Amino acid sequence: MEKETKLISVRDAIIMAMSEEMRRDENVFLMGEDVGIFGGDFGTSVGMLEEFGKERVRDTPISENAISGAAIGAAMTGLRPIVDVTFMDFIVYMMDNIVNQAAKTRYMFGGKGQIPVVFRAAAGGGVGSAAQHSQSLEAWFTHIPGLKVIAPGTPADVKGLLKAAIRDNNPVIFLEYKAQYNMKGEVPLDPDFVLPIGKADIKREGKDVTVVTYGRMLERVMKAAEEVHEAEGVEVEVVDLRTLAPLDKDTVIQSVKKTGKVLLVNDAHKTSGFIGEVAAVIAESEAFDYLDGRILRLAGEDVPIPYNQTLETAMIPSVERIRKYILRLVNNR
Amino acid sequence: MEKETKLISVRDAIIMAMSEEMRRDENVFLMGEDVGIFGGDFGTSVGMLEEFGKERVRDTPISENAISGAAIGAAMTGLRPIVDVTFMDFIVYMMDNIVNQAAKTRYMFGGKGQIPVVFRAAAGGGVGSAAQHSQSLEAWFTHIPGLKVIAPGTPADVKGLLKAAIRDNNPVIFLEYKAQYNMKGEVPLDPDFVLPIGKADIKREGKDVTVVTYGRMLERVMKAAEEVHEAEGVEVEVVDLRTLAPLDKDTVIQSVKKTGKVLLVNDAHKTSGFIGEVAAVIAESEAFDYLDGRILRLAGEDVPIPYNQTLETAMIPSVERIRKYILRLVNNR
Amino acid sequence: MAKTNSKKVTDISNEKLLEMYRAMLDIRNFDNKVNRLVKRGVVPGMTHFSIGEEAANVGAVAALEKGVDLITSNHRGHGQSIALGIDLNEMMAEIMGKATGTCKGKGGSMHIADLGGGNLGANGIVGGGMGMAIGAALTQKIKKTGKIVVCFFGDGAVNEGTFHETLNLASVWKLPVIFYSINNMYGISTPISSVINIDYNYRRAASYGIPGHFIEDGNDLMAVYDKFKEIVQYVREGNGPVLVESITYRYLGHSTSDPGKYRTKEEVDEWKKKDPIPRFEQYLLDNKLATKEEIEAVEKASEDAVEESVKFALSSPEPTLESAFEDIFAP
Amino acid sequence: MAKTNSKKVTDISNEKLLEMYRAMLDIRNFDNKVNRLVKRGVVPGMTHFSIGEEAANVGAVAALEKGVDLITSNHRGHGQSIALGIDLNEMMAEIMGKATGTCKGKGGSMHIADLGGGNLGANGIVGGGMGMAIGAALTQKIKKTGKIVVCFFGDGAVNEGTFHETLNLASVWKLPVIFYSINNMYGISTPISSVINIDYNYRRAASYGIPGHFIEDGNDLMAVYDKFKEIVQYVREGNGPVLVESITYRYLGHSTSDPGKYRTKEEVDEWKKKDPIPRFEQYLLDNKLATKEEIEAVEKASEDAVEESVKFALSSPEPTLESAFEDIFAP
Ligand SMILES: Cc1ncc(C[n+]2csc(CCOP(=O)(O)OP(=O)(O)O)c2C)c(N)n1
Ligand SMILES: Cc1ncc(C[n+]2csc(CCOP(=O)(O)OP(=O)(O)O)c2C)c(N)n1
Ligand SMILES: [Mg+2]
Ligand SMILES: [Mg+2]
Repeated sequence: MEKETKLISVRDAIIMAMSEEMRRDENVFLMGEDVGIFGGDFGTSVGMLEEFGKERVRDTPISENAISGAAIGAAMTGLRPIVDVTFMDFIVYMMDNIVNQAAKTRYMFGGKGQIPVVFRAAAGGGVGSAAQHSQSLEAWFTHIPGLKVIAPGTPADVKGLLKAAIRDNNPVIFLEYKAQYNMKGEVPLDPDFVLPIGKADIKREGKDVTVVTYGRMLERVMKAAEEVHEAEGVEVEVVDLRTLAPLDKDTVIQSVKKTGKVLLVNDAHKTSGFIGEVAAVIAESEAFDYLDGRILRLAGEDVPIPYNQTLETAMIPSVERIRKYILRLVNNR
Repeated sequence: MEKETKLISVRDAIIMAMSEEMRRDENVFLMGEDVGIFGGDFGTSVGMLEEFGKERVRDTPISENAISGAAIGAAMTGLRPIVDVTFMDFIVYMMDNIVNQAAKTRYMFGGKGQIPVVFRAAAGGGVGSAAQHSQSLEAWFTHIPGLKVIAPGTPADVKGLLKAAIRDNNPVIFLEYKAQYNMKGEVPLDPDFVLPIGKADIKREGKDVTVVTYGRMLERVMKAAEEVHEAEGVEVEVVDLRTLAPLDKDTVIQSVKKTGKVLLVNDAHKTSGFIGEVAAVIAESEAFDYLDGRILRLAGEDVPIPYNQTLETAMIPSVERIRKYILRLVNNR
Repeated sequence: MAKTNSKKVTDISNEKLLEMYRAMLDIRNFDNKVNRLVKRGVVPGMTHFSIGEEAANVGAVAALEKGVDLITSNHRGHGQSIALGIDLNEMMAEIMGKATGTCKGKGGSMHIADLGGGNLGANGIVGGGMGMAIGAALTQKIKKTGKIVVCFFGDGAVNEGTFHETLNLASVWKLPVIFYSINNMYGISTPISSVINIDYNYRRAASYGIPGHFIEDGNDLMAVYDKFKEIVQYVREGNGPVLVESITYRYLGHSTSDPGKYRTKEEVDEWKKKDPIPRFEQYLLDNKLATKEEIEAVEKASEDAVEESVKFALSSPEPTLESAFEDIFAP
Repeated sequence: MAKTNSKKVTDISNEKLLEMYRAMLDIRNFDNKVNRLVKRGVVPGMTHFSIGEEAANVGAVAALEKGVDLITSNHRGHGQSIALGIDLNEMMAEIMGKATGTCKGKGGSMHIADLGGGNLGANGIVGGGMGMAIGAALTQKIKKTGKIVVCFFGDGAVNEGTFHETLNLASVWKLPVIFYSINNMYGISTPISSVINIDYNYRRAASYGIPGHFIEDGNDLMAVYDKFKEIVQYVREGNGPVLVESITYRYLGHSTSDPGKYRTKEEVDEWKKKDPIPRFEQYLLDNKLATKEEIEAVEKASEDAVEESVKFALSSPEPTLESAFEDIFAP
């Protein structure tokens, strides 16, 4: 087993994960709009057409319904498709197939059949493309039994969890973040580096306050945690959920029991965003009795993402605001 | 102004509300699959074709995308469509039009245009039709800025809020409950009986514990509240949200401050259901400091709705379980 | 009988003809029985019957290789399931929501599936099976199994966007799939003629550069079978998808509660004269393909099998509460 | 120039011809300017240019009653917006995200709208404007306004389910709407020929029982205009919807970052020979419909207007933070 790592981008971690799995299992293939010669809307399949050919790196018409349906049918009958949804906003056209078909079929059939399919969706804003190209819609899918939802925040987690998603025998919604495809990190080269779905990761240990986050916001939370540590010696425990469904409640609850203070951060709209669910889980759990202050949420504003980049930036939690919220909790204000 | 009321069903309240508004404003019309001679999948337009003719009670092909799109385009240009979605589960095919178009257009256009359209969707189970015909998907829509979401629980509220929805200049998702079309109640006959959107209603005052609910669960919560009162003298305050977006946070918070104990009930799946948002709102508000116990949630189970009616029934909060949860809170267990 | 069947088909054994007759009877008897059980309150929920549409279903399925080829089905899926040879006991138990049912009582009438038998499942969403069908066909093509897929749907489904997208993708990828629209003239209360602006939907095949076939008399079992034989061969040879449409009629309401105001009694009666079952019986007799005795034996066997299924279902246990929490995820 | 324009049109004043020329120039100059601003980092986000497609846009819009008829547009909407006579200053300001922009800086290039001018808006979702278009047409029909709607979309959009559903519904309801597909041969990197299995999409009109029209040379302004004149009249007379397709080409990449590996330089160069702008200039001169001086004056005016728009936009204020929280709901 290789122990080596390499400093690569999220984009390259995605390509690496898919390519390794496609080498390992001939049933795995990639499909979506412009995944072939174009290399994917976000460059997440550059070079793959050349290695795997057009049968396994399948360009499609602009037909999100047929794409998702075909993926599900292929998965039901023995293949393991990965769908490049590109912008998560376009997943609206796949909702029947994902929600009414993929998520429920095995259950409705009394446990027969399985649907190993991954929908890779580029979430969030940060690229100046306004309200129809900037959404993080993960909460929708966490509401539907039968789906797994993954939202990693580092290149290594992206690799390990995308591989896990591909190997999983169930439909998985896998969030990527447009703004973070170029983010770099050390990534294990081991082709069997697979992370467990459903396990949160404590990205930083601390005793003063817990910050629970996932996906795009992890980077900012880590930065804010560092800053408050340097500036005021505050020790933040950062719980990176990584998987939203199934949710690793235990890790969240244990951390909150330890620190007694909790801030929840996501980039999606605040109202009915996934951190609201996390707040509810904490508030109904034994961790409630350890709480030494309100459960704070810091999330994307409840407005469609505006085009103007200054406004757009202001709609999403910044390092500075995360820091302020942490300090507010710590100082019990 | 008529002060009279009449004992009618939810179904008739819907027909009354739509008919009154169509008489009042020639721009209002109803469209959807089988709304005409069939009178709607749930009989919610029986008799309307006869009164208003087929131009204003418009049968459509089975084309949910075109139906929703046409409604939005009509609304943008001066008409006021009501769409009968029938089973809420089919709204999956309308997601682009509702989420990416209707909700965002005015904002993206810098405040120009308006989209007065109502999507009436029959939510929930209770009719033995299994996983693809039993969903309550309101949480999805509360997550999207630009949409209003209404879920009344009595025939009078159905009338008053449906009329408000039709008169509102924004896209509204209006939940009805398959299992409750026959539920009866006194309904004001006044054609100007319109209830405010965004205002919760305290359906029962009490000092011991707050139960927050909406829609289908209101009936059961009221029953449970009565039972615990009769049996143990517990005084439950029942907050009926009625409107989910915009949420009347004040009423919820004031009630929780008063009682210090809160149970949240909805029929939708528990994880990422709307009561999770309500829990989060309470936990981050000043009401937190008044809480004398965990914020309890009682919701639909996180499983696709099974066909077998005994199992189906067990997946949704019953009067008995609501009662147990109330007592658990009151007795601080 | 207004009409008898078109012609004698030669490539088919008398045994198989009787099997096809039996399949039609099973559908008819099974659905009549379920309808009575619904009226007695034994069967809950929504059920859509295939009565009247037996030939349109059986003729198509009989042209497939049973247990090899695949189908996807829709809300009105009893006909296809039975034609494909599902265990009637399990199916009846499913419709009664029993633990012994095809889906352990979790799916019901709209979700009958028989993965082993090649039935990828009925579907509660109009058009919901189309994506699955092309995906299943993609697997067959990639894995070169030689199997084909038949996607069953109604006339009402042809105006869903998924119809367009899946036919196009299947055509572009040249997938081995037959899109089969059973046109019973109505989608719930809506006449197909009021929701398309052409005479028949099979013509839309042209939009996708694929053949469109029309079976004018979908109550003529042999006509359906013949046409399907030809189409199945075409598709199995790797020529890509085909769209087929057959005309038939449902004798009962759309679902269990349907006052039927949208059509006249005369219209229904007219169609009853074209009932596929007595017509096929006549055909068998006229062409001396079966004896009266053989036919009566089959009729009896079918009735018995349906009675038996009811007994099985009624005596089967209810699913346990715990079972509701199982089977969501595959291991 | 490889080709000149087809023929002299008679029903059109010299003044209007120059206006059409001006509209094409405005599109070209505006988009070239935006492209430079993108490269300099002044304009953020995704922008899709109409360069090369000026005739396909201007010819269609010129056949409408300006300020009366309506359009819906798509992500590549600059051409339609400008052809319809949007205020260039406000549009440029919008693309720079300024408070003075068409949408107060909240929409950007993909959401330019001009409700007063009849433009119901560009759209970031492929096919996203089709539903709106038929709904807008429904209003015109119900209110008997005599107005018609043109729904603009690309070749790639024709495989979205919404294409099928909206064309069908428009046909069944006989709505006054023109579905107009500007076929620039690619959807991002995907050649249309690889994602449909027929030669041209306009033939799909037959599926909906409506006329399909083909404009083989969409870079021939007069050909586009003529065909549209005829279609507009047909639709305005209440005959129901029409599907039109014109062939053209985009000279730049799909969006701002596109290495263009999917097509050859030769192909692009070949198309540049068919550039609609010099061809129309030549046509004006050849037919003595405008003088060299008039043409030069128009060219100068267009350049000035675009320069002016940049000045306006650059000197315009950024939107306030509070404004981000406004305009979500109508009162
Ligand atoms: C997406 C969706 N829309 C609407 C329905 C409600 N519905 C169930 S069956 C049906 C009619 C279908 O007609 P057709 O396809 O002709 O099949 P038939 O019932 O006539 O066999 C409708 C509208 C549904 N199940 N799914
Ligand atoms: C529903 C949806 N799917 C995919 C995209 C991404 N996308 C944007 S433009 C485009 C290509 C559109 O091609 P075409 O319709 O031919 O227009 P063109 O760009 O060539 O003018 C795609 C796939 C989108 N915006 N919306
Ligand atoms: Mg039908
Ligand atoms: Mg194109």
